[in-house]
Amino acid sequence: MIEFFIENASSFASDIDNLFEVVTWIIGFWFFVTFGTFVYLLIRFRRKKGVKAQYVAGEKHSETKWTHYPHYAVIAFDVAIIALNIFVWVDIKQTLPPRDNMIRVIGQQWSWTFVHAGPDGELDTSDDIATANDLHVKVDNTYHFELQSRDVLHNFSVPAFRLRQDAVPGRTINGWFKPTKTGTYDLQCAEMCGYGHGIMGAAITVHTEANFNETMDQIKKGTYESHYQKRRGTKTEAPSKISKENSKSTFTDVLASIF
Amino acid sequence: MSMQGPIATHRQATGIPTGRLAVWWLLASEIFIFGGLVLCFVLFKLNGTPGFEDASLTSVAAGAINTFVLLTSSLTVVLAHAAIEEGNVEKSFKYIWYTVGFGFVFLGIKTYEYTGKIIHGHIITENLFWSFYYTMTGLHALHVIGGMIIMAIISFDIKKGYNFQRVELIGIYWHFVDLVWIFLFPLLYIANF
Amino acid sequence: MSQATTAVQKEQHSEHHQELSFLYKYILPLDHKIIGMQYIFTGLIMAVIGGYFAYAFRMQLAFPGEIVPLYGLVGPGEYNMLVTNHGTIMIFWVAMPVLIAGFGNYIIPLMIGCDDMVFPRLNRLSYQIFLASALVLILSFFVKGGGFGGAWTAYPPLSSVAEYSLTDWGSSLWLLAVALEFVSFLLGGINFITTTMNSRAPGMKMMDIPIAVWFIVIAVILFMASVGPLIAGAVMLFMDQRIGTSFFLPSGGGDPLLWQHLFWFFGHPEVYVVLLPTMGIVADIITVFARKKLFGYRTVLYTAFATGGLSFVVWAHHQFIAGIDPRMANVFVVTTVLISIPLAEMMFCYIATLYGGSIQFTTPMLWGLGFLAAFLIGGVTGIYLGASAIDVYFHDSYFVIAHFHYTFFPITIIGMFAALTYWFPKMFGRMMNETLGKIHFWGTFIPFNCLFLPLFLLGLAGQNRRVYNFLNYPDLARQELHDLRVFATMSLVVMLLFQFVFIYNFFVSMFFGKKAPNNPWEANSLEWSIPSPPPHGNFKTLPSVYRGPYEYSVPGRESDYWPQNEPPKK
Amino acid sequence: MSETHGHPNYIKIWYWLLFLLIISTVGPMLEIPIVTLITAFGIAIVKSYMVAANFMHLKFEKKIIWLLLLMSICLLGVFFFGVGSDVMMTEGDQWIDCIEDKSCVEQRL
Repeated sequence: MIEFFIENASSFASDIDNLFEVVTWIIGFWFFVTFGTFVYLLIRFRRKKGVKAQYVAGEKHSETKWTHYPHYAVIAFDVAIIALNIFVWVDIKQTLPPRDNMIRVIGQQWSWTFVHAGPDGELDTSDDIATANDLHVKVDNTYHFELQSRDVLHNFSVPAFRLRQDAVPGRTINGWFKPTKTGTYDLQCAEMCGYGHGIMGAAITVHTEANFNETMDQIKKGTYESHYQKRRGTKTEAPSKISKENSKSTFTDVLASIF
Repeated sequence: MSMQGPIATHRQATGIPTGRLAVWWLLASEIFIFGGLVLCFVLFKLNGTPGFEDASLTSVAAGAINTFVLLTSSLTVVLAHAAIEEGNVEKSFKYIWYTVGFGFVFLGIKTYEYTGKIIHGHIITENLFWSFYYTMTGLHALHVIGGMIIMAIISFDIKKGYNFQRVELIGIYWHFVDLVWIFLFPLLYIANF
Repeated sequence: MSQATTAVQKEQHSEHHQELSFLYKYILPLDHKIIGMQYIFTGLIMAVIGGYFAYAFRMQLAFPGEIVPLYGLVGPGEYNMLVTNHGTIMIFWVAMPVLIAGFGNYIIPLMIGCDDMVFPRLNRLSYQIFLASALVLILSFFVKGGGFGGAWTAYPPLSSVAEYSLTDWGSSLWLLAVALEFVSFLLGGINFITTTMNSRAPGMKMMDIPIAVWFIVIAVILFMASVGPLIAGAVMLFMDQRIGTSFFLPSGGGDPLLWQHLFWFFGHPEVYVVLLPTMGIVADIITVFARKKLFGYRTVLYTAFATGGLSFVVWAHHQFIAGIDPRMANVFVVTTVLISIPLAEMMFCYIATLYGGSIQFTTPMLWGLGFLAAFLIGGVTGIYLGASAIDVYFHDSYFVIAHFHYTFFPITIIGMFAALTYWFPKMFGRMMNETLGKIHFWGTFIPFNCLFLPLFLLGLAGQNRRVYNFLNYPDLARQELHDLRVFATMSLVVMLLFQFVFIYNFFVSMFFGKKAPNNPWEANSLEWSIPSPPPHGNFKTLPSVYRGPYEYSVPGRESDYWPQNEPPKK
Repeated sequence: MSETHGHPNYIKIWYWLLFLLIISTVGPMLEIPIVTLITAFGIAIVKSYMVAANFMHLKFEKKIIWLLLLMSICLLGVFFFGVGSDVMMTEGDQWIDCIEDKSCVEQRL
């Protein structure tokens, strides 16, 4: 159901989508049963001349069964939802599958820095490549990320991957994802981080193997044209460049710097 | 202000006088406030946050004397309550003022301690331990001051012959302030491992 | 209590109500009814401010970068300020004062049959502190740097360091206002609990108390038990802001996540704190207008206890992806989904109450039924967010916004209108206009659905909260999504315009409406047995109670209601 | 309450409290952590019970007050363990189950 609105471009996206669908069927059923009963009762028992209301205390078993039996069914469905949910959760957040590559994601007010591990797949070596607001990954590779923050809370959120994780200053948080479709997707900050929170975006580009190497070479040579900028159809200064000094400028100034 | 109050105040469906019931509820909410603060302290301490070894720098003697002072003031306030139950206003008045006096002694020792610490450079921003030290003892001292003011007002009220039940209420509150100190003492002064 | 002190009390106790001057009657009242109305009117004024803020930022989302009529340009910082304070105002300065403090003050003494709150002066003091807190909050919008913009959850380090939030005094005043408001409700809450525990009319047993009173008291107890750690946290955060300690700063050894725990340990019970009063008020309304006894009084009550208890162990579902241990999430998924069990039972009982009734669709009844219908949607969509795996996608998205507006809007706004229209005859002694009331209901209820249903879809499309211009994000700038935003904003504007119908109806009816009889709805509870509006001191002779509050349509009786204070025939 | 009982001997309770205070001050001088723990916090609990029961007359109070206070303490316990299980981990090692891949363990160092 979510695919209708946004692509699912990572390995666990369809798990979440399927879980969403199952839960939708369950609660949709309950919603329509309850709501239908509600509307039916309203119409059936509207005030009519000469018809007196019944006296039902709802304390006897013959009466309470009407609320208790649906209630037991609700419990059964609840258990089902909990069980399914825990399966998916353990898969995507609690376990780290073997990795193919590493990245480090650093949030700060109000831009993202991405450190690509380079060919050796290890961070903090000489072949690391750092970019601002542009993340490049290879399709069908499992990535582990280290999430850090320099100042306040941020949130590394890629809707197309169904991925979301807070970055907490003072903690390094590990997680993983595995892109399955090539293309360029939005990457947002999803935790209130101050003045520029609304424009703390970046682009994540999923490349094929050949394409990826070519882009990395371009970045090293300095001839790379930012996907983030291209995607916005502009080559002006990135919005994340708004510094704290001029942040009190007027709204039009900010707009001008964005567009 | 008139002293009549609504009829509602004088009903006792639970069998507990309204004032006392309200004080217990007040104390229950105070337990959460102090409890929250103390638990945060304990969490940081158990976590081995740097700076918490500074607990050895606090003066156990000053803390112990302060505990003694508060325990004794608890005794005097309960004696004030016992006196008012017997209808002995003069004696009750005297004991209430003993309690206020002990409050002053407590605050005096506290001030002495604060001064010493600040002179040695242990200000509130030095590290988390001192932040907690000043926050917790400061909040406690505010409660002490508040209790002393209320006690002074009540002492003159009972002299004029009304609101006798309030001696018990302020007593319960004062014991609670004492209880908080009983827990702050080992946390901030003794447990320095 | 000793004999001596009891004797003194007895002597002091004599009743004579002299005429009071305007100052003491309306500005510094001791009468619980006037204090209740002070809360309600302050809350309504704050609701206007909150609604105005909502209008300003919704317009910015629909027409980004354009001048908002009646407001001006909404920049990023200002947008943050607007959403933050919209949330804060609507929860702390509208939902709580109107539903708990306002109606709690007004109806508790009337419904339990006594002449006032047990501590009238404490009551007045708590209103004054509340008023001060509202003024401090309003002041915070105008200080240098503007109002606080770090979201109503105020996560540090953003809220604790001025260099990060850029609103130095804005954040401090905001925090001060919230803390004052907590203190006000703690004092008021003690008053409510003590009144209900101690001052019930003779003969009123625990199971004869109207559900509305029960639920307000349970809500107050929940509030009292949850807010303590947050007050401690607020003190710590204030020290971080103003003195420079580092309780929540990692650089000084503190932990930003600690605040989230302190906040949500309060924040989740808070949801039930505002839910329960409305639930109770709606229980009273639907029984009156369906002429039915409440289905399973005890069941409803026990489910409320269960909900309240469970609400203390679910808080971390707001933090599934906040960097907490993922194994911890599993525990909180279980407790979170379990909380749907008592709430579902409560909902079933309410719906079962309608069975066999004689339902009259008056304005208060429409609001009550509207609450049930809308809250049903809010309730079931909560299951998605309680399930941690789905929450990975939906956390902080518009799906969350739509979900909690489907709970908070029915609770706060619909519940408020239900209560206002129901007790209006009692409060002002006049009837409201039914036709205008129904126009207002449909004019609010339909746009409300048109406003928040699209937000579910936007959430599915991955739109995150608190972003002031979605056109910055190519995935979200698609035309069909933007059309949804415009549609939602237009619905909001329509809804706000229909509120003028209410304002007109409210004030015109207050002065020129039809005179209300003592008991216009033919209801059972004690407040309807006295003149409208009730005089100072409420009851001429304090009533005794002989039966529960929901004895409607009792077989063998001529009239279909049976007031609680009517003595049984010998 | 005083209708049904005489009040406890306050002076005697006070002597007991002072005695306990001396123990809790002397205890840590042995410098054995476990003894310090017991004399400091164990005795704090005993002392607070004595003050609450005797001075605050909790002994003679209705059950509902006990329930109220117990509820507060239980909820604080819930709070402590809920928060503790998370806040205790500041090293960023929230991702425990690393399958075969030891590098994520190393990074924690």
